[in-house]
Amino acid sequence: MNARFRRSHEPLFWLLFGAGGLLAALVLPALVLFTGVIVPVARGPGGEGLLDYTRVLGLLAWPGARVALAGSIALLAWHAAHRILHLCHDLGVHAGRGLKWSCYGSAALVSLLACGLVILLPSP
Amino acid sequence: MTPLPTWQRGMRGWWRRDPAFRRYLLREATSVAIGAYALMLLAGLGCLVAGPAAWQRWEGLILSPVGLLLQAVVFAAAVIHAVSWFRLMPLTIPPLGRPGRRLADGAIHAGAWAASALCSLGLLGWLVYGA
Amino acid sequence: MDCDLVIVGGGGAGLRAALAATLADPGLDIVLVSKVVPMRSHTVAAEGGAAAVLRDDDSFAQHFDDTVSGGEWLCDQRAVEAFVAACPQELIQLERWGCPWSRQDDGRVQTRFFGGMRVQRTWFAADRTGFHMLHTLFQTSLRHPSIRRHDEFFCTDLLVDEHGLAGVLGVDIARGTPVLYRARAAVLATGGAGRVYAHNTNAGIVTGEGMALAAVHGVALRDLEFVQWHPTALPGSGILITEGCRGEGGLLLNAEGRRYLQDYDLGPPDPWPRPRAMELGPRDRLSQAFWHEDRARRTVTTPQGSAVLLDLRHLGAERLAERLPMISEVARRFLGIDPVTTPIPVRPAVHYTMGGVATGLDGATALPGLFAAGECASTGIHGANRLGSNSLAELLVFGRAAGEAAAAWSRNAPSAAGGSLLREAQARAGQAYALLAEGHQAGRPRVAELRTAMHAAMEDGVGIFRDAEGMQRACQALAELRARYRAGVALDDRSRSFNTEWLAAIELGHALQVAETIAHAALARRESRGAHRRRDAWSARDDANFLVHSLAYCDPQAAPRIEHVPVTLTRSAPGERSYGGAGARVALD
Amino acid sequence: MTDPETILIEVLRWHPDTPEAPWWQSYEVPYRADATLLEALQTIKDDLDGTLTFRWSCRMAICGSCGCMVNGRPELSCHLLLRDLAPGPVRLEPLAHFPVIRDLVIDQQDFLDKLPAVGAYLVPAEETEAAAAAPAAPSRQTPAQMADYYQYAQCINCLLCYSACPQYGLKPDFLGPAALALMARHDADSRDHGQAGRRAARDADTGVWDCTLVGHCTEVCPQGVDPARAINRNKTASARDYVFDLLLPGRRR
Ligand SMILES: Cc1cc2nc3c(=O)[nH]c(=O)nc-3n(C[C@H](O)[C@H](O)[C@H](O)COP(=O)(O)OP(=O)(O)OC[C@H]3O[C@@H](n4cnc5c(N)ncnc54)[C@H](O)[C@@H]3O)c2cc1C
Ligand code: SF4
Ligand code: F3S
Ligand code: FES
Repeated sequence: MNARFRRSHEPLFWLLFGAGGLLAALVLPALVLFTGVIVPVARGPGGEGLLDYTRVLGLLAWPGARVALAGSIALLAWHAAHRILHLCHDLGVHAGRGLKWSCYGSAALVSLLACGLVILLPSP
Repeated sequence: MTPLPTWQRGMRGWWRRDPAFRRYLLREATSVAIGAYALMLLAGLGCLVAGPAAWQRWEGLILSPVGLLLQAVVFAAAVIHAVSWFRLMPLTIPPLGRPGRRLADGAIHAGAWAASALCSLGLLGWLVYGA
Repeated sequence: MDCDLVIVGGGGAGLRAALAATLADPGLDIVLVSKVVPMRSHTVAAEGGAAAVLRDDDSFAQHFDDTVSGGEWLCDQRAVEAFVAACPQELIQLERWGCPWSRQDDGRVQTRFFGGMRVQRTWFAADRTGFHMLHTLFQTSLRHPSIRRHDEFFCTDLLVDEHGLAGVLGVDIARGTPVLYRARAAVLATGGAGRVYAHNTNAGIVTGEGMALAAVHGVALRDLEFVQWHPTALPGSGILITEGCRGEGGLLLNAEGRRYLQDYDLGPPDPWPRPRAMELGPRDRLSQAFWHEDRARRTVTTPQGSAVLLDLRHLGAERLAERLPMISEVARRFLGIDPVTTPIPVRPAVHYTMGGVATGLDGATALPGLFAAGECASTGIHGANRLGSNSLAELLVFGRAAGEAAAAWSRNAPSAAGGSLLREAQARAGQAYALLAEGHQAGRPRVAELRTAMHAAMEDGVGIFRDAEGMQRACQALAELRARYRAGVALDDRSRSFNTEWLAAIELGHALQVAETIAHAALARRESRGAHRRRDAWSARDDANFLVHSLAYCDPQAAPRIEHVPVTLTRSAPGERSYGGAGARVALD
Repeated sequence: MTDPETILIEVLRWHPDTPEAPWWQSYEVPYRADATLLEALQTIKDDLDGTLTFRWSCRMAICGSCGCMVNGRPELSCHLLLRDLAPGPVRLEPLAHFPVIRDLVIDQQDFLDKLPAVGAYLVPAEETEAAAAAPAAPSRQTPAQMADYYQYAQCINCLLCYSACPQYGLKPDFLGPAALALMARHDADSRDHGQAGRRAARDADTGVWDCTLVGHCTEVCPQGVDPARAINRNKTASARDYVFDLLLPGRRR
């Protein structure tokens, strides 16, 4: 009965998808709330904002924060790539090799870029 | 034996059959918004590296009407995502606790939402009052 | 198609036989033919449980006594001895194969009371015992590729030559093409014949073919006059409300709220429980009591006929959910009532055929190579009235015996017959196809019309209480119906693919044969015993003349011939069959 | 509201003799509030049109024969009351995703073949013949241990969940909800020793990984089996094994 079944590599992608999904469920609403509502509303008396260049660099001075930012971007990308791939399939777009490579390829690219960029971040 | 003659119906437009399918597709489609947001963050990171001018352009972009609209969509998607994710969570994790005293779904839901609240508050606190 | 052994029927008995045969002889090529996918078989609907001696306060002797007195001494005592001794082994085997028997807190198997049993002897899997047993057997059969399943193949006839059984004829239902299985051994496990009555608890497939298939070839049908009415079925649909309800403490009340069974020698009305008394009395007595209550107009009226009330309210929501979940759901869904707060209206419905193809202890029939097991067979263990939960145990015990015996037989049997068999097969298959070809001719009755007439004849003449006049009326009516059937039925559907109207017509032919046999066997029994109750001059038991089995020999063209042969007694001399006060009270645990 | 006299039942029909032309046929059936949809179909078969073809057997929601699409949703026809469908019309189609043999009769062979493939049977401990032939006593299993698989053991193989699962429609090789729930049922039984044999089917693409947690399977299941849970818990288990096998080469296979 075993001959008919080949082991799937889906677990790898599923774990990344799951991690991204969990992250999104835990903090994404709050994060969007911050960038989309709190930032525009909460201007200081001198017009200084929560997203001022130096302040943001300051926040990211802590290496842990950098890792978290890059990690978050990467995981969200993997989450999205995985679901979009399946969504295409669900909608009748045949999920051949090409589609698979482009979805997961983009996610990998985003991850690489995110990692590279946080390393290049100037210190405040 | 001759193969049985049968009629195979296709799957075209299957989501029209049941509202549950459309809810499912909506849930899956949240990933598009989430992906877009990830790209937005990535772009911001790039601008941050490129220097203050680039950063300011990025900030202007996300605070522009278009940027805000996009974020409104992302926010809605994130909420739908979180609600469905936590609702389905008990189905995906192995049974917790000992035989006969398994953790109930309700406890898992409550735990998940509590964790979400905690993380969100922590994150917001750091973003607003940090540094 | 050639094989070593054909098993006709994928219910509990058929699957157990197939497993036994393949375990006994793994090299055997076995084909399991069933007109429905095995898990759709009627065994799936059995609710209450299966009997086997398990507890320390129980013994084979007690199981024997309950069974023999329950069957009013018409049981073949040698068969009962073998049966009770083999039950525990079989239920344990099923446990090993994965059956989820309900358990006590410490992990031991739980047992419950059942009607006519003096000890908690009935193993159960909530109220879905048959379901779990059948699925366990089916799933276990998946491990044995030597059992080739032909699901949705309908057997229409047997083929016989000078050595005995030579093959089985069938129809591939989906394609409508004929199939010949050439084999020297076959086990009939086709289930009962409850559907010859209108109001019954049986699945739609329980139409009695197996009995008729054997009878056509001269094999005797034994004790067919004993038809069991189950006292608690839903009015109208006949959906069963398991005896397990009463095993758990359910009460039967008439329209006045009285536990009326105390008026029928089943009392006293203890709070509960007194085994073999009141609601825990045997089915024949309870159904007969209903009949009297109904005549005395002490029943409640429902849109679907009169009924008494099964009261489960005092058991409480928790116990109902744990022990009787399916019944609770059935009541909610089909009646819109919640048994936690409202009693369930119930009335008797035909449930079980005690008689069947006469077999020995190994399932062998008089036709060499043909074996039978399960409800279609009569090993003689049920006598004049089957006790609840003996049937599921019987499927296993005698399914296994028949499977092993048939395996052994097929090894030593003469090789398959040649060309003459093929011609015979073609001729016989032709009969079934003629029905199809001629079905369009005008003026013929529809299947449903004849079926309804058969139901009416049976309910009228061969009911819970019988008299000579009524039975004669039924014999007459059934003979006429058979003549009309032979003259042809009208079919709307004359295509081959999955033609269920045609199959129903074939089933009807067999059912009419069985129905007529029941009526004649009943008429010939001039006494009252167990489920066979007469209101005329023969309303008493007559051991002097009728401690005998009936044997019916069928004739395709004429009425069946009935003979009587003595019952085998070993340990228990016929005695008073008493229920009620005689049983001692026990503490429940 | 007074009860209607009749109710209109529309059936999507197909016959292999005219394969190009499925058609809708309407039947006007006497209405009784407490009649089931199956009884209405039987009335059609008996009195109006003997060619209408459908499966049924137990008429009490336990044999799993009578599934069909009722107004677009998979249901057991014996389990639906006309009172819940009034005033109609009621649209009946064969169960979605399965090849149709005729009218409401679908080809269930694919599912039947998948049962042995997932190892949907208990593998007892002792396999020596003597012990298997004559077990002396039932093994013990506490109600708490039973609770871990009991729900999955309630599956009546009615296939409604397959008709509810678009992934099965899109990928017919997907082992599907009921088969995978039965896999989980046996894995979770304290008496079972067959887990290793079920791994390959579980870990394949066509095993748990073709499920995208649509979840409709669980919603339509008439027995509360919850296949979605069975499958998705097994995803976690399968992923765990994948990682371990990756990190500890030689652990398995
Ligand atoms: C509602 C209900 C509840 C019951 N509860 C209990 C209980 O609690 N305890 C108990 O001991 N007993 C109980 N019984 C009785 C018991 O369930 C039956 O006696 C038993 O299941 C019969 O099993 P079987 O294997 O002989 O036949 P079935 O399970 O009826 O199987 C018959 C098989 O034969 C096949 N078949 C028939 N004709 C043909 C043909 N012409 N060609 C091919 N295949 C054919 C069918 O497809 C089917 O697979 C109950 C019965 C009913 C009706
Ligand atoms: S899981 Fe539920 S819906 Fe699916 S086959 Fe089993 S009982 Fe039917
Ligand atoms: S509907 Fe299908 S996709 Fe999974 S959760 Fe159920 S099997
Ligand atoms: S007829 Fe058996 S489930 Fe509906």
